[in-house]
Amino acid sequence: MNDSVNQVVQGVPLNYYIWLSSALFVIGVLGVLYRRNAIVIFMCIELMLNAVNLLMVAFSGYHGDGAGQVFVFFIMAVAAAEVAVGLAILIIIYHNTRSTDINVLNKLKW
Amino acid sequence: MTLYVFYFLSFLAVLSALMVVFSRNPIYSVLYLVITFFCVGGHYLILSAEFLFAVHVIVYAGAIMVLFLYVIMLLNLNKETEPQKKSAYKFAAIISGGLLMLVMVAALKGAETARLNFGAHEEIGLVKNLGKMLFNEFLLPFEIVSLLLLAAMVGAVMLGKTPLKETQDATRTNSKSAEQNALNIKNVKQFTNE
Amino acid sequence: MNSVFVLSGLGIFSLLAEIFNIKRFLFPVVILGLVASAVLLVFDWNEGTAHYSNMLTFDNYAVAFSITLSLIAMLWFLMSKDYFENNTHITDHFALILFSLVGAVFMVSYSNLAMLFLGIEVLSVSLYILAGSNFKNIFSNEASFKYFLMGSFATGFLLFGIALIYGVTASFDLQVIASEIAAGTGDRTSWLYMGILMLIVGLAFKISAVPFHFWAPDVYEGSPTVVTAFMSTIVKIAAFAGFYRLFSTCFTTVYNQWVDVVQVIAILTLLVSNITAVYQHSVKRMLAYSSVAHAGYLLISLVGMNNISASAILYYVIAYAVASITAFTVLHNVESEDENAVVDSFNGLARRNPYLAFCMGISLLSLAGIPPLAGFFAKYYIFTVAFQSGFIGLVLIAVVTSLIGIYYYFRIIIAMYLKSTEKGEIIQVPLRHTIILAISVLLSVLFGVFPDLLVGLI
Amino acid sequence: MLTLLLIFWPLLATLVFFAIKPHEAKKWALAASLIELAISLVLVILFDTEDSTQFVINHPWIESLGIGFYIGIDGISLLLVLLTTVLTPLIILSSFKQQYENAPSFYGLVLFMEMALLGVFCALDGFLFYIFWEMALIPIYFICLRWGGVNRGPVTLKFFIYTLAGSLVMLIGLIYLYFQTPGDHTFNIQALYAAGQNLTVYEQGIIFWALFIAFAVKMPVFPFHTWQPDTYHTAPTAGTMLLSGIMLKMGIYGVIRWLIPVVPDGVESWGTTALTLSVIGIVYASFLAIIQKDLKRLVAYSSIAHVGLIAAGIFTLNRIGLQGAMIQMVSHGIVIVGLFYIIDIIIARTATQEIANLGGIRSSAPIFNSVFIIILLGSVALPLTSGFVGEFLLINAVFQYNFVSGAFAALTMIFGAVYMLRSFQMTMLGESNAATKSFLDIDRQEKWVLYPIVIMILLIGIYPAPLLKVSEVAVDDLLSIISNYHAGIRN
Amino acid sequence: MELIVSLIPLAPLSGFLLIALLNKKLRQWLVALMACSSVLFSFFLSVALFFSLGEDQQAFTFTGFDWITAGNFSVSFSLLVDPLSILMMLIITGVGFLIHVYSAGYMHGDEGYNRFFAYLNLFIFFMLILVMGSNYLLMFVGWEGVGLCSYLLIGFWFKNTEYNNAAKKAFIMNRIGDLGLILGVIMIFIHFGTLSYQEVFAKAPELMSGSETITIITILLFIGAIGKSAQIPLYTWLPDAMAGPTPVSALIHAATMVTAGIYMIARNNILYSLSPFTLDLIIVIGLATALVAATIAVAQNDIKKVLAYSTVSQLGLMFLALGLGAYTSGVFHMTTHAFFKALLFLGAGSVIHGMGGEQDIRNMGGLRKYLPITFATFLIGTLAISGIPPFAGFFSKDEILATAFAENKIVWALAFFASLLTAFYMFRLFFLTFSGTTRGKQEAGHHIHESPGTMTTPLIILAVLSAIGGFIGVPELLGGSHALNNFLAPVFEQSRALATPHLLSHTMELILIAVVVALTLVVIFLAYLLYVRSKKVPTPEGVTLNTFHRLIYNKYYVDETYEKIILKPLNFLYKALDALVERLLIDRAVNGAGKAVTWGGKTLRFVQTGNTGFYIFAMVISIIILLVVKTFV
Repeated sequence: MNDSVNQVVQGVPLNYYIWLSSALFVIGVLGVLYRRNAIVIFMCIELMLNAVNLLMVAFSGYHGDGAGQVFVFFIMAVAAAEVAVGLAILIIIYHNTRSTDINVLNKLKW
Repeated sequence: MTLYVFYFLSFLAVLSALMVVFSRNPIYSVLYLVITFFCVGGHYLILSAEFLFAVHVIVYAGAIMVLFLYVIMLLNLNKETEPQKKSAYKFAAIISGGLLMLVMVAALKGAETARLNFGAHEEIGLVKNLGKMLFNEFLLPFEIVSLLLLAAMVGAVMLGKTPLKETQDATRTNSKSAEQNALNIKNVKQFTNE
Repeated sequence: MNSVFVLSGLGIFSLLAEIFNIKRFLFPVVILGLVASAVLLVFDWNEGTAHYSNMLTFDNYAVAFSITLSLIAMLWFLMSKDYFENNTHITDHFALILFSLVGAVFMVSYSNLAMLFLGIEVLSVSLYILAGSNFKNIFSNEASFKYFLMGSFATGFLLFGIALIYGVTASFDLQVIASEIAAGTGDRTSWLYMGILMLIVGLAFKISAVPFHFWAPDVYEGSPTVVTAFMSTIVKIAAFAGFYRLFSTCFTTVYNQWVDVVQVIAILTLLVSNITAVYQHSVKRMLAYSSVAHAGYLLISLVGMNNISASAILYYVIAYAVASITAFTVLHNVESEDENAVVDSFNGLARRNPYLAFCMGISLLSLAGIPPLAGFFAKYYIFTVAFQSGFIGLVLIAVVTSLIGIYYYFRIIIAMYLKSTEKGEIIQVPLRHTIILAISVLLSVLFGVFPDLLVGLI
Repeated sequence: MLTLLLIFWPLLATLVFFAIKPHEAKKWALAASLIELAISLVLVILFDTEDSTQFVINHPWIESLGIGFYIGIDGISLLLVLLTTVLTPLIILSSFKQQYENAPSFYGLVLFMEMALLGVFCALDGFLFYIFWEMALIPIYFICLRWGGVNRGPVTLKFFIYTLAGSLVMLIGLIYLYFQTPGDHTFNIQALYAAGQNLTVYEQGIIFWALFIAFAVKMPVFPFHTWQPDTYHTAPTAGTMLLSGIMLKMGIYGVIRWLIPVVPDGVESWGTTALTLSVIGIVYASFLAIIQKDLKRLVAYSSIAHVGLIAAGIFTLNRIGLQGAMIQMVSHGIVIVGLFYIIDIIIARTATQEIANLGGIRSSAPIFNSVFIIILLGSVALPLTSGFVGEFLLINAVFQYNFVSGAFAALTMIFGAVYMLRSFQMTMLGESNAATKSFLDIDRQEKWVLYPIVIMILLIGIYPAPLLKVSEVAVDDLLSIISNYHAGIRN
Repeated sequence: MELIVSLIPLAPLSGFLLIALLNKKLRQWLVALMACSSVLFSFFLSVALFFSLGEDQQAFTFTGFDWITAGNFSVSFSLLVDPLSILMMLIITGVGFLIHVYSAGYMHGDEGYNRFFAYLNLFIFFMLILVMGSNYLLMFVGWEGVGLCSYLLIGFWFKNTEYNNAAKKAFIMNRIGDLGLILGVIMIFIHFGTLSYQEVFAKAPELMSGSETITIITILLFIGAIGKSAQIPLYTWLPDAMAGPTPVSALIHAATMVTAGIYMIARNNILYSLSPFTLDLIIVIGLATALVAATIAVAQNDIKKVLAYSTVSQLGLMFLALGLGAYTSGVFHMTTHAFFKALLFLGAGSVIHGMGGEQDIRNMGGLRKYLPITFATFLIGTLAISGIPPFAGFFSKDEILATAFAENKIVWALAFFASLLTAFYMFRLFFLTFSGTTRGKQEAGHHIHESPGTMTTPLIILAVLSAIGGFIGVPELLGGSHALNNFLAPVFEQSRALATPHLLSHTMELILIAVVVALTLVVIFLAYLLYVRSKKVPTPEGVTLNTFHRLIYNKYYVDETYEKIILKPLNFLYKALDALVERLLIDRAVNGAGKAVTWGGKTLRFVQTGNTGFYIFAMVISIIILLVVKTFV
């Protein structure tokens, strides 16, 4: 950390990044709660993942360790895969129910 | 100076993220999401993760968002068809979201002195280093990702090519091809990484 | 380690089988492959070698669970063959199942968070699709949709947790994390706790512990029965084994920080699931709640983490999985007569097919934890773990809930042996199923009478 | 080795039932149980009444948890083993008239039950004891569920859950003791005794209740009896006999072997409460028996009363009381099986178990009547019947323990006579009615069941010395354990 | 010697077993023969024993086998032979034999003939065990055994519900007494550590006289006697017990079983002498019983009921004697009473037999010409019981009165009054039955016939005994040497040492005798005037009687009172317990738990709404709660 000390002035506090990514994460959660359209909900989940990515990168920068950034690769790949699968499922459902409203899907209960 | 950049990007990211949530029309949501992604990418840049920035932009903005747009247009969703929750739900959602924010910020206190000193570790963000790390330390996960993508592809294809009831063929083929494209793109990405 | 290659290879092979049109060999090859992977795993016993720069470590814990997974999967294949036969996508299904099995193996043998994450994802992504593999059926769609939506949501939390842990320890390697935490985390401690909480949330979702269990009943009910069987056995085992592996390796030093949280979750799981199961009509749904309940019992051993809890978990999951396979096989046969079987569909089964009824009875008794069956000793073992660590109150709750459990398990027994039915004909049981039932019932009794076969392995 | 054979022979015998035709099942079952009886008689011959525990087998079972397959027989066990092996053939024989559908599984369950019961009486390892204890529950549950009477679903489920609840509490108690054992823990009985005796008085009190509730439910003692009349009523007669004749002895045996020596101070501080409960149960159950309209229920309540007396006698911790309890257990088993078979015959002949609809059977069935009278006398403890010996010793002990309790306990003499004579008169005496006009006297096969019972009742009543001799040493050992404990405390 | 002793009870037992087991195959005469001979056999043996006892009259114990041994408790199956038990044996077997013979005729043609004799033999066996047992427990065996036999024999004609109820009542009331007895026995064991007579009696004097222990013990034992010997308050079963065949009434409910209480107290005389309080209690109860029963007897019209009440009253007198410490007199009166009461019952039986089952004296009368032998014998019996010299009853009763006079004048007066009443109702009965003309239905008159020889012979023998039986106890005053007294001396010496009886001057005694006899004769004459001269007949049913008459006619409404104050509340209690505790409390508690769980299941499942949004909401909320708790708490 020595060199970080003399460059203190121009650095960004790590907490800022934590707060930022928390904010994005929470906004994603908020979106999941707020919307009923399945697609938008997917988007909000992507938002959450991005928040995590950002946090990872921030930490990797902080620790000066590349593993975090590598991990972000994996997260991206997984995100892509999930989206593909998710949208495929969604389309099936749309064809069966003619809707992307999550509230339509409440046949299974109790 | 970077601090101001940080503020700007963060502000924009949060704002557009909120717009993703609150804009009624799915199309707008997508577009705002793209903006958010770019802001995040900007952060990658100032965190000197240049290569990650590139991948990020290509995969997210390029592939995933396109995929979303495809689907939205395919199902031609818009403001009118957009289902809205009861305002009570919305209110509750906002409240709980705010609570979550508060709690997380409160819980993640500590390490005030910790600062990101840009330029300290520029080199780790470079393709060279990341590639080394990826193919030495993280070789197995990397291969597993391919397995994952394979599984996803198989699954998506399986779902896609199922004979559906009364839908018009055009949409089906389109949707299918859309997924195909998406998958191809990602595969390409991954191979370019190698 | 080699078994991982075998399993992945089997997956690829089944995909190729489509192309080269050798489907008829597929099934036997898969069975053999699973056996082979089990055998290969046996060679790793007591090796404890780390592979690929310490991404996977096949210590005895991992080996034991991997063998269990392979064999259970083999039984599962035997059970569900006929479901795939009348299905155009047999190869794809096989491939997905095998991939998810690979994911499961990773989840029990990882020694790096990246592998945990990818394992979970490989497992889940395949299952999202399998859950919906009955495309025409709106319930199946709904199941897969719910599973996917909530699953990826939970993944978000999991990742956030991982990120925080990384932020604290600057590594994804379990050993490093453990040592870092042991060395003290200074002013980053709050991140650590937050991260642990987030991990608990994400993993609790995977093992469907209350209050993150909501997906389970719906998904179990909606999915095709065989897939449900897969979820409630393989997935449950893998998820919990992963959960325990992570916490027992990394977070023992901060045990006091998270134990009460897990304890609360365990208590909630026991109470809610058991009580809710009492009034279920659909058998599948009831079994879903029961599997949630068993997650609760497993959590007890996580709470009272000590030197024997690992082997307690191993014993428990084996006993549970064997019994579940039996139950689902019988259920599968009953459903061959009427879809979405309710409790009344079992009426008079004792007269219509004594063998099925007998096996179902044994498995239910085992699930309910009646001696001398494996289920009893499993519960007993878990209780001893909790006792040793001094969680007597928890044990008391567990006892009460297991009494409630008897109430709903016995509803089926009563239906089978007491209720009469107008349906006279005997259900035809394929030979395969007869064999599976025989094997699993024998195992239930064997492990119950000679627990030493498993106790103290790890 | 012999003990092993004793316990697992019935289990082996059940294998036969997979091979044979349904209608032959009963014969095979009878044969198997008779062989079992022979084995137990060999045991009796080899048994040395001067020695405490014999025929011991101690083989590690679950070593890593200190659980052993540790069985052995002392006087107390031997009496109950004998009771079991004697009654089972009679019970099987008594069910010959019934045309049970799927007979093989029925008799298989009966034999399985016998195995479990014998295991309970021989086990010397806490865990093993618990396993057998629970295993005894399963067959009887299925017997009642499958071949029981009206409304059996809920009734048997209540029975199962209720009794299991009790025994799970016991399990917790046992585990607690297990963790009190030194070193790497063990369930060995002596170790458990030591562990329990090292506890503080307060802990011992808790353990006392944890264990006692299980036994109290099984017996059943007064407030825990709610499952019993319904279950006896709905169960098939064979099941009722198993339950009342043998199974409830498990509870009493548990108190003797697994409660009193384990927590002497617990007994010290709570024994009086338990004794009072039992005595209340005697009077209470007798009262309720008097107003029962149904024969089976009447006998059920009478059994609660008798068992209450036995329990009270045990908690006096008095040599006389314990010996009385032993002899009374045997007697009660024989008598109640006889009574239930009498009732079974009546029901089979007249298709009613409402006391009010019966009467005048005596005039057409003199032999049946005489048998009934003798068994009834055994139940009301007339001298020279088996009932008297035990009941006198028990009342004697309780009276020594506490004057008032003794007086109340002795009330069973009067009320027992009241309800028994009432039921006897209303079923057998008076003018015969439509239901009982053509009441056939008992035939050979029924005689084969009833005569041995009658003979045993009289024999034990006239010359109980051998039985008392058998259990003497064991009882003395038990009491010496307690006295040593208290002596140790004082020093 | 052992052989003889052991054979005495075994003979009737074997008779019972033979008859019971071969029941179907035997002819009636054979059965009768076996039964009678077995009893006769043991009678001879008893006689032999009597003589073999020799001058020193050493008590002698025959030990069979150890019966019950548990810890320090040990009871052996052993028989005691001493004067008291020999006397009892003689009475039991002797009178028993006669009644057997009588029954052979009386029960002739009854379908339960064999059963009857089986029971009789069994009874004899148990009775012998009762009196021969050398320890309390063995006595208790006999005690309960005879109770059982009386139950079986009262309800002999089991088709009749009345009789069955009577039998049940008898058994249960006896059991109440037995409860007291057994508790007494247990207390004896607790305090003496043994149950054998000799040892207990040996240790008894160690206990302080009148100490609490001894009082409780004796009272408990006395409760047993109350039950068995039909004293207040447990006497009501005896009149009902007349439901049984008449020979049974004669044997069990007059001669032998009901006197078991007397025997027991006589046997334990030492204990009783040690507790004055109990003795007073016995006096009070005995006296009260004597009076109450006597008054009731005056107004009864059933020939057997009259005799039953007279039995109760006589037993009262005996207890009075015992209570006064005059054990010999009590036993003496018991002996004579056995003779004449048996005689009277058998006579009554023969009357009933002759009348074809008629028992109501209002429908009798003028039977002397039809039943001469019965008439004669019955007269003797009546004289004997009324205490007319020189008949048996005179000596015994006089002895009791004398003692009473010596102890306490009031007691004497009351006892005397009771005996006068006895004379009155006995002669009332006698006159109404035999003198005058035949009342009742005319056609009944034709086939009234004297009983067969099998029945009359025992009558005659008993008549002789009741005539001369008193001479075994002629007091010195009348030039006799109270043989019985000397004979029984060893049994009572201990207590005699304790209690010094007040002795009366001979003149005083003579005066007393004169007064008693004179007044008795007067009373008899009164009865004569009433029922012979002015042919007074008891009022038939339904006619309203004056208060006192109604009271005694209805036996002081004792049964009704018991019904009201004991049975009714008990029944209510049963029902209340069943309704409140069993159903409401216990069952409700257990079933409630199950219901609660089911309700929980019904309710909780609605949390599973099926709405994904809601699920995620719930998850987020719970996460928030988790975080809040973890961070701020």
